[in-house]
Amino acid sequence: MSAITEEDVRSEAGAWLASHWSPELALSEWRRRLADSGWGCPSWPVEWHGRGLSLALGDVVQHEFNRVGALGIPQGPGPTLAGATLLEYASDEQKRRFLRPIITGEDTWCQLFSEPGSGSDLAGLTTRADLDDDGEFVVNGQKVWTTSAHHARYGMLLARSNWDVPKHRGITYFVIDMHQPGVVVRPLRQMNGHASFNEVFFTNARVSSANVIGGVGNGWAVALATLAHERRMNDVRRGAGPAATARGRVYDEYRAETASVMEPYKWYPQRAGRLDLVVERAQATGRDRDPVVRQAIAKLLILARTAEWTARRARAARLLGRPPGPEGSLGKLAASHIARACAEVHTLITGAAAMLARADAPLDGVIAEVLISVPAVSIAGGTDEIQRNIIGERVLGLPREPAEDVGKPFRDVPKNLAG
Amino acid sequence: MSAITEEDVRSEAGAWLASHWSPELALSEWRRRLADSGWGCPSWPVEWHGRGLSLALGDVVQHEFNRVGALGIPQGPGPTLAGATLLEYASDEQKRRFLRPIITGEDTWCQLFSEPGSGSDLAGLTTRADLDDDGEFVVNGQKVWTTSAHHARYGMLLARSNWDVPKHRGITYFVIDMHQPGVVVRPLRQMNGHASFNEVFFTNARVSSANVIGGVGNGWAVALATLAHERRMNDVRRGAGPAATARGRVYDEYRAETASVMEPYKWYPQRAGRLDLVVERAQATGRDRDPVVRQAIAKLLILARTAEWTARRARAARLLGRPPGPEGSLGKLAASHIARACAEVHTLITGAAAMLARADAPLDGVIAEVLISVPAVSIAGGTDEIQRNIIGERVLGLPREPAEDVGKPFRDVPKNLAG
Amino acid sequence: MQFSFTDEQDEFRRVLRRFLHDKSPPAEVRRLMETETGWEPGLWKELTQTLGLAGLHVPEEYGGQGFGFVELGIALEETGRVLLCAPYFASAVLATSAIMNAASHAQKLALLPGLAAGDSIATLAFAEPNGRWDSTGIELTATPAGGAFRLDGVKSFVLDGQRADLIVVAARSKGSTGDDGISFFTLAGDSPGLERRGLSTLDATRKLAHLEFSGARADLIGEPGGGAFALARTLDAAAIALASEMVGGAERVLETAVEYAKTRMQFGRPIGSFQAIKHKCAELVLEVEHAKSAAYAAASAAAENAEDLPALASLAKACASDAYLRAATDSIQIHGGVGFTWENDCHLYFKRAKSSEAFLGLPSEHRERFLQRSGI
Amino acid sequence: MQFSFTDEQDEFRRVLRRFLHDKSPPAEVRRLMETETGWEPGLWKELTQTLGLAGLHVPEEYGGQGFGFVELGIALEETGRVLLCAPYFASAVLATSAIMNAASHAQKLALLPGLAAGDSIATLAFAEPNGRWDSTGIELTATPAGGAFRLDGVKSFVLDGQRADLIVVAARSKGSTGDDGISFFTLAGDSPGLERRGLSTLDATRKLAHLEFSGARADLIGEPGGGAFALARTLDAAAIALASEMVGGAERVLETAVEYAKTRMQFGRPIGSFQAIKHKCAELVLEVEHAKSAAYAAASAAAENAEDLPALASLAKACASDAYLRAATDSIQIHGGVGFTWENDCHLYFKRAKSSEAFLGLPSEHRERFLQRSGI
Repeated sequence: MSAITEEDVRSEAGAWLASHWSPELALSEWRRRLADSGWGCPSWPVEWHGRGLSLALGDVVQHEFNRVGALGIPQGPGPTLAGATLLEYASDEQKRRFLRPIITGEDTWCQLFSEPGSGSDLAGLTTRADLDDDGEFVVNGQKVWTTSAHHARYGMLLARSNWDVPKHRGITYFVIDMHQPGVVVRPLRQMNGHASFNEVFFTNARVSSANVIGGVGNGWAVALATLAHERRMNDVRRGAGPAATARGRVYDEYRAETASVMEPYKWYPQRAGRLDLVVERAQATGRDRDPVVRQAIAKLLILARTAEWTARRARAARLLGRPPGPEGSLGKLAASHIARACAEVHTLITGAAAMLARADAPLDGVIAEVLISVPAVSIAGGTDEIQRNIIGERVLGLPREPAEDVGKPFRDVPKNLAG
Repeated sequence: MSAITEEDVRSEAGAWLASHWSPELALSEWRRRLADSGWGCPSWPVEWHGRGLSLALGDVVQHEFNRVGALGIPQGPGPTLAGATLLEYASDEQKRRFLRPIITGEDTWCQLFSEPGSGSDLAGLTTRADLDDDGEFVVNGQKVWTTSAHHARYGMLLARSNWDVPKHRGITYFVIDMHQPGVVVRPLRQMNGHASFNEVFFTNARVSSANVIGGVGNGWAVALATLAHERRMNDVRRGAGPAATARGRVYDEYRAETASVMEPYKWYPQRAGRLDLVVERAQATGRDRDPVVRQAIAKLLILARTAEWTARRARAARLLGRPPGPEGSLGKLAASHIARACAEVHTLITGAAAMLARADAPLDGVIAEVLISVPAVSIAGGTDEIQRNIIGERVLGLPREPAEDVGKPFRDVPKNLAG
Repeated sequence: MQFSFTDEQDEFRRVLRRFLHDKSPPAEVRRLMETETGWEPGLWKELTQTLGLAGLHVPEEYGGQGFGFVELGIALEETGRVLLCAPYFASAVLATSAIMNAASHAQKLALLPGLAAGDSIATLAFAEPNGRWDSTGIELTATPAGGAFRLDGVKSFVLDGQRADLIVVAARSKGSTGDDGISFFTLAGDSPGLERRGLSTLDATRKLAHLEFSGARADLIGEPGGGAFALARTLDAAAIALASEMVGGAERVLETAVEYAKTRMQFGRPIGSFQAIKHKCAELVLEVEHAKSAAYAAASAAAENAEDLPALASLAKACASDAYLRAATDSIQIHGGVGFTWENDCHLYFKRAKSSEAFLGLPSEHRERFLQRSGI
Repeated sequence: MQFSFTDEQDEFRRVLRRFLHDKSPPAEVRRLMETETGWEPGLWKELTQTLGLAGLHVPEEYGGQGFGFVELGIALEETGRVLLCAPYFASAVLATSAIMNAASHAQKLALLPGLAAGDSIATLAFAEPNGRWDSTGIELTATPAGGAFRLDGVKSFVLDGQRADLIVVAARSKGSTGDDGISFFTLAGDSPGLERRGLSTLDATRKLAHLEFSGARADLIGEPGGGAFALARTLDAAAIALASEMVGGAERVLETAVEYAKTRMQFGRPIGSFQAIKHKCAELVLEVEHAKSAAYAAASAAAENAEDLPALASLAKACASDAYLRAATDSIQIHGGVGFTWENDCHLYFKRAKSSEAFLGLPSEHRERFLQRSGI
């Protein structure tokens, strides 16, 4: 087969869009067309709703879609996490059952990894999956920090199926049906008042052996794949783009879908510190004339700009196919420093009004929300401490700490009481 | 025996001083009188050159001495470290041999604990002491950070006499004669140009079994006693006081002795950061008008004052016989923060001239010496990291890390190559 | 300066700690902070009538207990530990200090006994929407009107201002600036010409109000136009009291983090055995102990009316603010995800710390004042 | 802005790194720093004649290699890594930039080829004992005298000023202030009326001199009185060059600390396995990578003569200073006692970092300038 060029892809995608895309379609009909044609997931294999293109050529397709304003497959954990993981680890039978409704948006998914007792130490999870006499697994335990669990059809569930082997080896990865009596989803309120996440309780919930992904006891390897996709997704999370204002039935339906998926993330800009507001607030309040405030602003701007440049250096190296330098792993830790510095500077600028909230506070409470959301940045998605371990060990090659918990049966590892 | 009162002690000491003290004595004669009478070490036992008084009554004696300008026993590691340790752990025969010349100043001592390969991990020392057929120990290895080793008569030596037991149990504490061919002392130059310490090399040096203190293999317990005395000494190290200018033969001889003992410490004020110079330098340079510099000065002054008050709270609690709070362990870490902040503020104040040294630099090089001496504060006498471990474990009761190196023969513990 | 507490002071602390432990547990704090008033009259009665807390530092001749600022500091440290929801700071610290500093003997006799007994709840309205915490921020005017005065202007950030029975107001004569023309006035909280509105606050345990005065009639206390020194003194007392409250909270939130670090297991061991956590806790001990020393030194200076009281008040405010915010922030971090949840108590302390950082002036402002007041 | 180096630039770096690794090992740095001159003529010849380093960014028409600021930045990063003892910064950066910015075509033709070839070593004398790093600090006067000028005044902190063959001097006309009346002049280092004295320096690898001008005769370069912009440009170039040099040193001293942490055993394990050390190293990577990004961005802006060059020059200087000092300080800490000894190399980097912090202006000054130059 001769190599496909960018131009080939561009013209083929353009031709297909010209004959299939219309803003007046029902969103469900458009998504069916995407799934049938493979243009929705161009880098997926041809046999699984894709076109088998490279990631770079996938970007070309995306570009063509953007050019005509055509919408893509749904956002959220379904395609990016579940889809990508299933492609890698699921059996053909499982792929047949699960992949297409992910692309069409019929089924939404959630991720059931973290537990109250296992945060940084994800592999220390204690939700149990016990095989019963009927060949089904019975699940008991609790998950937490789950986004959108309340409207998900399926969950990617990590549970411990064997307690007599070391921690990483007793974990199985399941696709669990969320619509069953043994699964209870409760919203989890955060300190900033939002409830973006859920707790999920399993009480004799059931999952068929046919829904084990990647084999019993092999769940850790599958989970690592999902986590890798999650990190990539965090790199590229975007808003609705031009679709935010465009007209047409498909856009209306898409906006409704997006609003629901994105609802949990609406405080994320505040969590990141709202760097964008710093200089204008300083100038508006006159605090930009205080040399002490100016030093703090300058430190913050320098930190933010150098972090951005560092990320761009890493991307440039990747694009040139050079070995990734240390820059790549640093963004998360830098974001944490930036957010914290933002909160400090916003406080310096805001003064007494930092005691207020909501409508009584500056910018209708946005600054207040920054102050009480920023503490999440250094925890969510891996604490600063874990990031420093990763940088120390994987980037610098420093030796790991002696492990107390690997190499012996998980049953014998000291752990938190289930709670 | 009825309780001795403060007044008893005051009048007895006063009477003895009236008949025995004279500024025109030879220092050696005065020290002999102190040793004979027990007034030199009032809190030592009566049978060992002391008067068996409590520490509080010892302070009363000191006060009487100060009142008439009478000198005390020598400063330095002899009485405070060696003397105190020997009192606790030596046999009577050893006490007879060693204690009196310590008090009279005839013998000076040095401490041979730290090694190039064992800094924070003192018990990981690898200097070896092997018993030979004559019942003498043969010592090979290297010590470092030894003060005044070049003129010491005796060394308090920690060496490993057994490699087949866990690290803390194979160590023996010796009194070694420094005047022998197998002991070579070399000055060790520091980054600030001073050479306050020595390296000491042992090549088949010999020490008699009669000089083992506290029993073979029991050296760690004895060493802990020395270290506890060292911490106490650091609390109370003083200058020469009124003796600095007083007239009389005994004072002249004392000043010569003190100058020699104190020589290694002459950069210590710079190491601590010279807080005393901050405000006057800021005012002299006009940098006290810069709001950014003012914030830095205020932070530093607040840190220093609160650290001082915290130390005084700890002392007040001790004097009241109350259980020591967390304040006591914090001074060393606070001193490290203060020194570092001093260096930053001195740099802010000094500006371009911070590039200069010695006669070309501010205050004849004192500020430059601060800048290049301050890094020692967070290392010497226990690094900041070790202090944080101590505070975390002993003050807060946080659990220790899993230990890789205890509970197995030291021979099998990974260690630095001798160097 | 006093570097240790007396046995009586330690005993007072023990009694109060036990009382507050029983009466102001986190569940009660959470209940009260969601109410509009923000406190429970029954508990206030116990605090004031059983424990005499509101009159602790009020001289006996005015119905108080006649203790000094050291005892007041202990009380605030303990209320700060439990995030007590009560108008204690507003009434017993702010309003009572203002009256003690500004009023005549006769006025004190008239006003203080009711406050000391807790029968009446007062607050001090001094800051305004400009957010400045000294006399230069005062724009509200007082104009003589028929033997009393009429007040016109706006006060903001008024602690418990929406529910206080009595409002002490710092105002200025028309046309005056700076320290000149400052006087104190009192009026009932429900006076005509005074409109009160509760503000949404970052910290739900600290209720603040916005007060609009449109010709409200008020009585002068003290000498007309001579209130600047009393205001400065009152703000110094408030800063020291706030520092005491903050160190109580800081110490408690640190204890919580340490307790959690001892029991929370990850990777088969308590997280407090990891140096990342252990060393963070160690640095917090240092900072919190330093802040306690600062608060104690300042309270001691206030008790002795020492010359360096103003400098130490600013020192203590700056130092305690930084320590509290760091302790609360790090405590969330040590708790990890659960520390960011509503159900965990970390955020209550964090918000209190964040709000206290701004209340009465930011640490950087107080550092500058500390230097100026130290003659530097 | 350029976010990756070209293959040619990477190759240039590799060649230079290998060369400097061989020719400027720590033992050689230690030998040269104890000499009065501070460099080795033989090595200077190799650097300039074999590698063409002194003319790297000089246009070919003036005898240089015609590369841009990105290549100059690479060179300085590499010299910074090894603490190269050579008059490279003085001659190739400071003096050469001043001439390129200030001189006429004819003057460039006369002056630059010798500098680019390394035959002549120059420096720039601009700062004075007042320690200010901009035109306001210039008090030394230039007075017309028989077709040339006479210089009167004092220069200080003059890099390699005691041994330079040619001194470029920034001076002002009598009675002028600020940016007005600034001109550049050249004179031979051994001119009559110029007394030179080596200064004792904190960092022995950075030789500084004190220069007293008493009617020394000098030649004007460029337009009389119009040198302020050229001076500002030159100082921006110097700040970026210094930032490049600093990030080279910072990266190297961090590498040293990491290497030590991997091999040094305490408590039966490498110290780098302890979180206290590991996390310190991780934060250093972040800070050093950020500083590298800043230096690269600024060099790229200089290469493109971008509008934000002045802002980025100050940004890079501030950022690289902080990163270098922290890396060097923490490296000593990670090394423990041995890191404080003379025989260990940590202190060479530490002193370089400390001296670089003050050279061309403190980080706080550059942060302020960064904001001003960014229009904030």
